[in-house]
Amino acid sequence: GNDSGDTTITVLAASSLTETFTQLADQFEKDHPGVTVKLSFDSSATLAQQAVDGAPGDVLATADTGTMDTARDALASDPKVFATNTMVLVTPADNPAGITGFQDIEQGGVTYVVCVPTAPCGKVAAALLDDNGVQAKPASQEVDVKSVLAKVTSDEADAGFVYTTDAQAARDAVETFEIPQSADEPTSYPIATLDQSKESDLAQQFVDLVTSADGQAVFTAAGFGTP
Amino acid sequence: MADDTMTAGLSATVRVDGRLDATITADAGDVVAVIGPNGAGKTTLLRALAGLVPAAGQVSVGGRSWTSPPVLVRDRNLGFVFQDQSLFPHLSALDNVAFGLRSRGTSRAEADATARAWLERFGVGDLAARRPRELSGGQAQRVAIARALAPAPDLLLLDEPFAGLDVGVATALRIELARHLASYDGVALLVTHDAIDALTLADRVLVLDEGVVAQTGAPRDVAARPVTDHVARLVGLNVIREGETFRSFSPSAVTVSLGQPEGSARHRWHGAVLGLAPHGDAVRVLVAADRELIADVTPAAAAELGLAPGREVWLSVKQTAVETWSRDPA
Amino acid sequence: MADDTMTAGLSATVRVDGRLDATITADAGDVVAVIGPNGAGKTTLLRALAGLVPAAGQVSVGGRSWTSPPVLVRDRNLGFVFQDQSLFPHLSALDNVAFGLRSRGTSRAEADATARAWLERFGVGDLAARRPRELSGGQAQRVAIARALAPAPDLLLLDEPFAGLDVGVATALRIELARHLASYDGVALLVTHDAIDALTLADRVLVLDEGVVAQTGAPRDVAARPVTDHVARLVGLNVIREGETFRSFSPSAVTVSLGQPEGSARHRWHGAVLGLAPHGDAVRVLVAADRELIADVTPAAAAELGLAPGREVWLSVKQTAVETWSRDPA
Amino acid sequence: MTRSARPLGRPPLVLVVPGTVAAALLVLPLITLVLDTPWGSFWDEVRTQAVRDALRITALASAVTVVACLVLGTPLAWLLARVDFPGRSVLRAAVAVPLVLPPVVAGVALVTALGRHGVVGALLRDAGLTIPYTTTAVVIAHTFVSMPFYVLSVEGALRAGGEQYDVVAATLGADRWTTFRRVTLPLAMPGVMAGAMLAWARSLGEFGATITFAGNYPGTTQTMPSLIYGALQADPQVARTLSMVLLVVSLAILAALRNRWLTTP
Amino acid sequence: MTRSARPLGRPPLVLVVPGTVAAALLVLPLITLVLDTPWGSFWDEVRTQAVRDALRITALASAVTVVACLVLGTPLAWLLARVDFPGRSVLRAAVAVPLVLPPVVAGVALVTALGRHGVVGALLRDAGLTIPYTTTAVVIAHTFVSMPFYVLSVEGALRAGGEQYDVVAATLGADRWTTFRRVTLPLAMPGVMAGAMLAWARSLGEFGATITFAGNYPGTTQTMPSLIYGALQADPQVARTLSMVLLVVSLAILAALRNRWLTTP
Ligand SMILES: Nc1ncnc2c1ncn2[C@@H]1O[C@H](COP(=O)(O)OP(=O)(O)OP(=O)(O)O)[C@@H](O)[C@H]1O
Ligand SMILES: Nc1ncnc2c1ncn2[C@@H]1O[C@H](COP(=O)(O)OP(=O)(O)OP(=O)(O)O)[C@@H](O)[C@H]1O
Ligand code: MOO
Ligand SMILES: [Mg+2]
Ligand SMILES: [Mg+2]
Repeated sequence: GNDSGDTTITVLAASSLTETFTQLADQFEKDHPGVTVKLSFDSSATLAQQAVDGAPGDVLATADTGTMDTARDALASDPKVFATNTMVLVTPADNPAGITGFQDIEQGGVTYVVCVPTAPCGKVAAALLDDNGVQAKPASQEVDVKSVLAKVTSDEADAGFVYTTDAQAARDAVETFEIPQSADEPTSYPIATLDQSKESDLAQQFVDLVTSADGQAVFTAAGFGTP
Repeated sequence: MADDTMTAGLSATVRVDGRLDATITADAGDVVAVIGPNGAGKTTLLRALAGLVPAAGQVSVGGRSWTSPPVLVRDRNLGFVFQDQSLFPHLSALDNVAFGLRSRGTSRAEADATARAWLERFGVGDLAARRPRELSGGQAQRVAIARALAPAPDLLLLDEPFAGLDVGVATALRIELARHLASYDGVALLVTHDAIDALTLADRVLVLDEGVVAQTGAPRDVAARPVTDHVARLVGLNVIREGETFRSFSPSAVTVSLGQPEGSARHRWHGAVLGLAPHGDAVRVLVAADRELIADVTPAAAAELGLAPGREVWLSVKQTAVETWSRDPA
Repeated sequence: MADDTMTAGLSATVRVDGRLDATITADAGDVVAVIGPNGAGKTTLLRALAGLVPAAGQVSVGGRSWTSPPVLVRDRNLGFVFQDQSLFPHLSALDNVAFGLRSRGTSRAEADATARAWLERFGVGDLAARRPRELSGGQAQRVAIARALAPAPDLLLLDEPFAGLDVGVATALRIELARHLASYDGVALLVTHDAIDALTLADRVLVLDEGVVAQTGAPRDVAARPVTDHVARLVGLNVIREGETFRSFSPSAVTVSLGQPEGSARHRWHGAVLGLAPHGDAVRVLVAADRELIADVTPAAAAELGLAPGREVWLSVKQTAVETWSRDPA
Repeated sequence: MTRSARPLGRPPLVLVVPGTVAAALLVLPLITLVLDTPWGSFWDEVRTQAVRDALRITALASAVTVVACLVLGTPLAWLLARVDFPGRSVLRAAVAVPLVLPPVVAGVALVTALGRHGVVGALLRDAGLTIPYTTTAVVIAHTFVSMPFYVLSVEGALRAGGEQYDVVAATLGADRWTTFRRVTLPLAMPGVMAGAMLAWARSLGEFGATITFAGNYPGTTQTMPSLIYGALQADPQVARTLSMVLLVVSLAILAALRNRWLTTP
Repeated sequence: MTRSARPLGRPPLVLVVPGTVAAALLVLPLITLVLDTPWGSFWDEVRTQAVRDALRITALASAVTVVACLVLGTPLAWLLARVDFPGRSVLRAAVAVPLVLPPVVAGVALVTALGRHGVVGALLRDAGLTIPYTTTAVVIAHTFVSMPFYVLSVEGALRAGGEQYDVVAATLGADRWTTFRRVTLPLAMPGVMAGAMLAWARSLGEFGATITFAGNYPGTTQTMPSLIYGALQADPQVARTLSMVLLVVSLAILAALRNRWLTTP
């Protein structure tokens, strides 16, 4: 690579990394004058698919190992897990259904939402519901976790299954409750450089930043777990 | 102006900016022929009476005002034969004719029966199921007339209803129309370019010219003493106007010569031949003098004089062949 | 059949299933009047010649076949005045007339100038900028005729071009058309319901009836010896057909009586009055005998006989007033 | 023989060439999509409960959408085309707005209006009516995004037809409703049919507004497009097969209706 | 006075009531959406580089889409309406298919055809042309999903107009191209305009096919809808503001064009 002049690297990252990666990209640009980091956020599955199809990009970061697997043909380095996440139950700030703990979602009249079972967040939610023997059906299976959060913050649902990081990002908009056994069902966020990268050194440096202590601090602050 | 007059028939004054300013009255049961050159405002007059063109003025029919308060088109109980027929393209001939009956509340069965009877009467009963585009021009015209007559309207507005009809059908329709009009109190306005219609079918003639009423009267009077070139042509007369005095003479009374005529002919004109056309056994010659005049000459005379467009000729007519009159104050 | 004949004029045999089967020939420069009742197939004939209706048969114009190999409509160099005008609604009168010139390659400036001249000639020069919907019926008709004539076509197909025209304009157009046709080798087919057109403008008359050619010939011959009821009506004659023998007599030769006539009248009929209409100074009576007959009587006689629809009467005519002839083998 | 199939001549290259390019652009991706589909698993996919439910809800929502367009959209198009009322041009522009909104935003708009805390939704909820997460919500979302296509298409047809025959009907004594039923509407039929087809097709493909406003629950609010979107996240091959199910079903209906509609003008 | 604004009478309730319901259904969510928008931050949002880029790409893609529709779609509509060729009804149905596809599936179809490993895409790549993930890909995706609306609308208008005047033009010696230019197209203009508007609007709201086929790269392939979708995941308030930007811009254009188009028939 070269550090001279207008160089750009493109990072394909899962939507749940929007805040943290934006922060890290700023950091990276500061550390590497003349380098611009472009971020393309989308769902992990879409990004993995695009990476395989040769979409321009230097780094890929997904929200679960399964999707990273589908992109393995396009990877230039072995994926490294840089963060983990667990699920919590959130309710709207005013908690209209009067939920006091996880068990209350079984109450009649409580409307709760989860992700579709095909999405990473849905797989985890399904496992947790199963582990806890919950019978009540969700009102909706949202396509991604942000849609679940949106349903809760807009008061359309009484409760929803989201990641700890989402709950933390939503701050006062939600009230958060622990889900029993959630620590048994963590998700992992892997990152890798891509074959098509023309700036493989810079790409690797970005991966290094993400996995460095500085990077880990950003994730911890946002509520992620560390591997 | 007839603003406050309410007759049992029709009484109307209508003004359309730049196109029409006409007053018309007719007794119950009358047929009024509306004649005038192309663009005189005949169609505009009919549309204004029907309420289809925004017009100032007033209209009353059968003792009832249609204008104060305004009466909706659909409540005017009129029948309109449009110059372009305007048959509903998606309906069969039968449904076209039944339309007016059904929209005035007649049951389907009854409306169909009545409509069928009208089609039969006009000789197109066997075409009842056809769409307008499967009809010939004259067949469509008959359906359009049947459609306007079927609901027995108070005011019939017929815009050149006999155009495009073959002579047999036109005669039959004239008879049918006369019979129909005789039996009810409605008023019919009949726009026509045909002298026969105006002279035979109408009780009164209204002559329009450039949007104003040039003459009204009994057909025979209008034909004998036309005040517009158009009517003069229609009845085949030469008419010369000087102020409010008119003089007319027949084309056959006109002598055509190459040299300036001498002797007793008091009226003489000089001009170029515009055109020639056979006219019955004679040849009709159109000459551009200080006005356009027509003369009928024998084919032999035409050949002898070498008449052809552009040829300069003299026309003369004897005083005895000229009728002179003044226009009645309108 | 004239399948192999190629004349300098028009030679055609066209068949349209169930609607038409006609052979027509015309010399260069001829005007052929096409007459016949509504629905006879006149419009269909014109459309078939133009190639607008799928038709079997052959057409050749100016010595060139239009059918083997088939010539596209646009390459036929014809002019068509449609019965419903069909002016392009989105173009001004001027652009309508210039259209044919421009699509045949004339420059815009020249086409506009020519088009303007045609509009002037037909008295609608001041309306050049108007769209069709802003024209009166007769004004639109004139634009349609100008549009068809402007490109000087080899074959002119005129479907009731004078319908809706006022008498002055119609006369002027007849003259204009005659002048136009005299100066070039084209053939004109003129569909008309007007005896005047057929008799004065045409070199030949073609009578259509139910899709077949009933009669062709010089106007005068056809008028004198009509073989269809329609032409008889058109020229105001009673015609009686027995096989290939025809007898005709004028309505004024018919005597109307209430009792069975005696004496020398060899031809007599009994029937009910269908209708009455004024006809000039006379009253025209339509009677349903074994066929429909017309009789002209004086108004006084009509009153005296109490003629009214439904009244049973006898009609008789003297042998001396009857003309008898056979149809020429077609 | 004057009988000729093409009396107006052969279509000119200047039209045939771009027309063919357009057709290729539209058709080629479909062909490759069909070729890339794992047809072996087609019938297995079709038989699953989730697909059957989703097909049912999609069919229901698109059918109701078409009915809503006909019943509600037609009068609206007529008002816009024929009646001169104050604010007409503002309303006309407003009706076109849902066309411009990304579907997800359209869903957000519906939530603000009809959601549990929406202006109207709150009222309805007090009256005991909950719309979100029900099949009703799916139908509303579909109607909201599809109806503008219908209204614009029909308004165009009504305007193109003109008022000429309305006027003729009035001279025959017909009131406006009779005129509408017996004259205006039949004459605008090609536009109504084209509009209904556009709205129906748009409804079949809709998922952004639905997933935002109605959620995504199998058996009540999950439509075929939602199901396909979900599958795309997990297994693109399954998603393709599901797309083919939607495609085959709608093509069958299209082929059955379209030619009939368009060839009887 | 016979002068009357409504000679045909007042619009009947049986049309006014459903028309009003339809208008309310379409307009109410928009009003609540507008009311719920944090307008305070409107100008700040409009000024960001991301929004400016996205607006530029959206404007470009929708403009090119309209041009492609006019140039390519019009001939296709004409072929479908006027020329009798074998396979016409199959092509007609095929042209309608992209309407039915959920946009994301449309994107997948484009990938199978024009992607790096796609049938055509591989050929193009050998020729040195890469389409996916470029602004060209955005334009193609927009055209693919929007053109069917245009073609159907224009084909309908061409059919409704009929061949009558084409025939008249032929009798005046005009070849088919001249006839198309001077007669057919001008008479179908209301349909062309309506179709162009539908296609343009559809293109403005498009994101499913774009994000799948072209990706979501700020500055090259990120359109307003993609940006809004992303923002919706992160901060719904920002998403609303962005939606309003898209809405205001397109409404301004709509209002400017629509009334003019529709009122000159
Ligand atoms: N929509 C319009 N806009 C402007 N002028 C018009 C419009 N319609 C008609 N005119 C003009 O108004 C005048 C009167 O037209 P109108 O149709 O009443 O004539 P008309 O007497 O019926 O003629 P015709 O015998 O040819 O049918 C004509 O000069 C015509 O050109
Ligand atoms: N599209 C059609 N389908 C079926 N029959 C038709 C169609 N067009 C015309 N006809 C019928 O063919 C016959 C001939 O029609 P054509 O239009 O040639 O008559 P015409 O001689 O021009 O009559 P007119 O003097 O009334 O214009 C008529 O009986 C008519 O009803
Ligand atoms: O961050 Mo994800 O891929 O939307 O679960
Ligand atoms: Mg008129
Ligand atoms: Mg005819």
